[in-house]
Amino acid sequence: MLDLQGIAKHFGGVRAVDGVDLTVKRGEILGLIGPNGSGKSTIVNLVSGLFPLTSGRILFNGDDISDLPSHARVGLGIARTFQNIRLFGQLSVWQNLWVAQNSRLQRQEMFFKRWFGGSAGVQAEIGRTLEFFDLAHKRDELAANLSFGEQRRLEFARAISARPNLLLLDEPAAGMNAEEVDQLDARIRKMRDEGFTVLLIEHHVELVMSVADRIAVLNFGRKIAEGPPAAVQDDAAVREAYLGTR
Amino acid sequence: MIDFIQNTIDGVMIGASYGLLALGFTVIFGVMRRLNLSYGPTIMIGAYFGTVLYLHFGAGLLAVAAAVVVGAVISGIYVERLCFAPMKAGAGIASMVSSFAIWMQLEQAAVLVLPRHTYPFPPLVTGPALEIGPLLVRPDHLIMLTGALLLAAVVQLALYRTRFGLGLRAVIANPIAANLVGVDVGRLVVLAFAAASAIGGVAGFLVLAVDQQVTPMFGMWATLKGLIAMMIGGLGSIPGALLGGLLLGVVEVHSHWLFGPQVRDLFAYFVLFAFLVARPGGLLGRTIDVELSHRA
Amino acid sequence: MLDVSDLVTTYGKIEALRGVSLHVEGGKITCLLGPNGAGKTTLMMTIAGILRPRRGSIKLEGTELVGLSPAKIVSRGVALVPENRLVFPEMSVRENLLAGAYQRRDKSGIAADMERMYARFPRLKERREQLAGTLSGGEQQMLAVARALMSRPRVLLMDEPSLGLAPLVVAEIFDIVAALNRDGTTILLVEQNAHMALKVAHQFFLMEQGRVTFQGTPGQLAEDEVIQRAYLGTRRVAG
Amino acid sequence: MDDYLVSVVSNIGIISFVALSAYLLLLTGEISFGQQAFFAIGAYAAGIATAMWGWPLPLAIAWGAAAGAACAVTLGIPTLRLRGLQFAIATLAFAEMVRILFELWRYQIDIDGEPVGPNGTDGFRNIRYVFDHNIEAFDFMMLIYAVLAVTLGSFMLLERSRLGVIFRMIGEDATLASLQGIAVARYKVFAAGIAGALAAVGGGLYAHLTTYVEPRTFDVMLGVHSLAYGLIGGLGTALGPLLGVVIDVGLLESVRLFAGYRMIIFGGLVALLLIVRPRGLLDERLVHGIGRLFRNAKSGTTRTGRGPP
Repeated sequence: MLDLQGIAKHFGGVRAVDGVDLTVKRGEILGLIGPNGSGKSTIVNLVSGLFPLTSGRILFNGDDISDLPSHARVGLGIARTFQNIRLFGQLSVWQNLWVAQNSRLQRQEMFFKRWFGGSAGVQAEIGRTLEFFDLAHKRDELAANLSFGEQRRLEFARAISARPNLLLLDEPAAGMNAEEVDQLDARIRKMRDEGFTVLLIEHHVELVMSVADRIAVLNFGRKIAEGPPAAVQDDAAVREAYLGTR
Repeated sequence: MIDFIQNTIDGVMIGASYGLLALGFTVIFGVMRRLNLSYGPTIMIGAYFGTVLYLHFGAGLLAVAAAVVVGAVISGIYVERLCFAPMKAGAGIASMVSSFAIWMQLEQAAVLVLPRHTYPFPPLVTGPALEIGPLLVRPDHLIMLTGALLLAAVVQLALYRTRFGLGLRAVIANPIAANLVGVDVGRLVVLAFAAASAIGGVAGFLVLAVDQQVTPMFGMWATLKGLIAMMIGGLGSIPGALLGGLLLGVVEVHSHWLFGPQVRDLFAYFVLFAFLVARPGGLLGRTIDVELSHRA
Repeated sequence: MLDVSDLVTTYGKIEALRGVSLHVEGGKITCLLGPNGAGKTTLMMTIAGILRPRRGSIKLEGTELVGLSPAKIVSRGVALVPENRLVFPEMSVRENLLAGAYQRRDKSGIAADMERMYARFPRLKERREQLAGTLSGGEQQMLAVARALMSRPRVLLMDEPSLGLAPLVVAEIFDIVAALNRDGTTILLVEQNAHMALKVAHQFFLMEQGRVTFQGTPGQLAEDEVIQRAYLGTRRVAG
Repeated sequence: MDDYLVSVVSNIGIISFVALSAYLLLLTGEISFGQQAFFAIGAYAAGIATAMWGWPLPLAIAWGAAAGAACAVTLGIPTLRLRGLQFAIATLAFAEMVRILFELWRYQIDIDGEPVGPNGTDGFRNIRYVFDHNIEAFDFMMLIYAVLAVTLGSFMLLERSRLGVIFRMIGEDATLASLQGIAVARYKVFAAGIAGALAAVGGGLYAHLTTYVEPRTFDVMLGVHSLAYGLIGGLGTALGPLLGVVIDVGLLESVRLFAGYRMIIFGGLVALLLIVRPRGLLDERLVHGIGRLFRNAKSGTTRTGRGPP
């Protein structure tokens, strides 16, 4: 589904991502791990179109999307969350989801429904998403007023609302306590069951090991290992990456 | 040809005063990354300090100059304390609007003190223009140009040769890193404001002593000219501020000579607009992110 | 030397430190390991006074640092080499060092320390008039360390000095860390490069989700065990 | 109502259009110092239409609005990619250019032996539509407020609509908005166009209220004031800028006690207000809180979560 072909991103002299090939298959959860500064978040930013590539190509369902603006990539079904939560704080929970929820259902809506409140179908879908993320009771609250855990869930919910073909999760567990991580774990599993494709960047290794089908490991902007969780966990190069050089 | 040279010379002279105004703007802007609209009006308040001394107490030229600078510094610090210091990160637009409100306040305060529309301001020098071959140079213009160059040199030296300047540049580069090396950022910002107002005070004094009259409208004039010169020259660049001022002056004098006063202003704004669209960083500056957006 | 007790710091809505206590012994290298988001940088920024803790105390030889401005903390003798170095890019190497001595007024002492820095970091001497922004990553890291040393700190805090540096340069940085310590500087070091860190450290702490989860000396746990705990997870997956 | 009151109230109504125009751009995160230019364009265009071409007033106002929108879109395309301060100063430069061009512009025709039309710095006199049609000052005031009511109503609808949500998203975080699939640039130009039309409607009404316009009325002061109104009154609702205008023009103008000190008091109050409420009196939180009170009162305590908020 997503094919990264030799992508690179240099900031001045810094090679944040330095020629990475990576494939995310339909329906799988691919974990992306690596030490701090190894280029994981940069990859998410490249795929979602926040930065232009220095070199390489990004294929999505076979089409080259390297030069598409970010809003057009969303239209193709690529949604993401952020390492540092980014919400529209001055808008309500409901409004945060409503505009994100721009997919099939809304394109079929009549003008008035589309611009004013959405049809019953859209309403129901937002309601279900809110239920799934345990936010239904906060529907009319301003996003800025939510607790940290609720904000993380809302961000997740917003990404889901776009009904994405590919979901990019950038450290969704950052700042969560053990209980919240367990809930997150359950949600990600459930989403796989519903057929979502996920690229998961996470430092919380227990979470990645537990939910990912495959794991790719980055170090210094390059891919140093790829494979099933257990293999990666025992991979000498991976241990070396975390250990650092002798 | 002679006219062209003469106009260019006059433009440089007038541009020097714009450059001076832009210099003070640049210092505030560099440190705060926020726009102080009442920069001009604080200078105008300084000018009124000086005018009151001149009219009611017969103060001499130097005393008036000192009063203008002191008055500008006092009102500058007032603006910093009221409009900038209490504003949280992300409230840049509130600071800007607040500085506009204080502008209105300062203008009315000036009118309360001296209610007529214009008052005389003591002349810098009296005497005929110097003749250099076929060209004429007004002596007060010459003083203004010298003053501008001197002051720019002083600012540049202060920034690059003193402890204060070192701290200021550290704050401009990165406030957190400045904090980490032991710079008291809050105190330095007030000092920078005071210094910028002092520069503005000198600029204001020179301009008014050449014009020999003062009005409450001087505040708006100074804010606009300083702002335009700063934007043309480039945000955050000292030489840029001066250069922007000179360019603005030359454009104005030439277009005035060719087409009259209204078209002069039209040209000045057109140059500004063209620069912003084609080269947003100005002559020497870079595109700097300005904290004006109102993200919560 | 430096005593942190029950420190709680919140970052907006995130509780980044949830009651951190640790003790940094004078003359030693103390190392802080843990995954991203564990709160290591927050701890460093709180000690340096950039962030204000909700509660808890930070004592330098018995004197409370909480509530002091960052400038005051520097003059008390705590200097931080921040994550990503944060050198002043538009200033020369020499000016960066001068800025490091901002709190000091003894001109001759500053000049002498500059020479000492140049002696310790010959490459900085070569580039003394070059703008800091044009230096390589490793050189910038050296500059950041030297800049912090210019304030004559009693405790040097270093936040991920190896971040983004090539292996050879990392080794060089750690040689410097060890050398500084031999000269008597107390160091609190945050690191991802566990191997290097454990080689130089006298004691280490593991942090996870805003708490200290382990403390000990490098010999106490096998390296592999440290990595397992800190980064790869204790829960082994089947297969 | 006496004549003075009618004129103050009419003025409040007209200034509100420019304030709303600046507010709309503020919503999308743009600071404009130049909305007075579209006010001027609307005033001249509508004035020319009635006084020189003999058009009926409603058509003239609409034509002015169209001219304002067209100019605003034309300005928006090159400038909206600029950031914060650069955009603000570019709009200021544009507005001053427009003002000076009106100072230079002469276009007069002979009507009943008298020259009528824009006449440079002397302005454009004898826009006599209101006299010629025997419209009372009070009735014209009512007309202004009728148009304003429609505008406000549209704003209320906008705030509840997807478009309003998109505008606020762009204003809060344009990058994040683009990651919701929003074509940010297009919406910004669209907002600039509506804002231009709004200011121009105000200008058209203004020209017919005062019967003459002078270019110097449309200077920077008007632009900065219009911007300030939104921030004083609050960015949470379209009533915010209106409140700002009422406080400034209405309250302080009419309380004679402040004569001579008006700006000293007003300026100080605004500065203090912005320290406490950097997003104005009626900011988003307050508006949201009030809205919730109403909703709770309407539907009781157990909400089931149907319908838009």
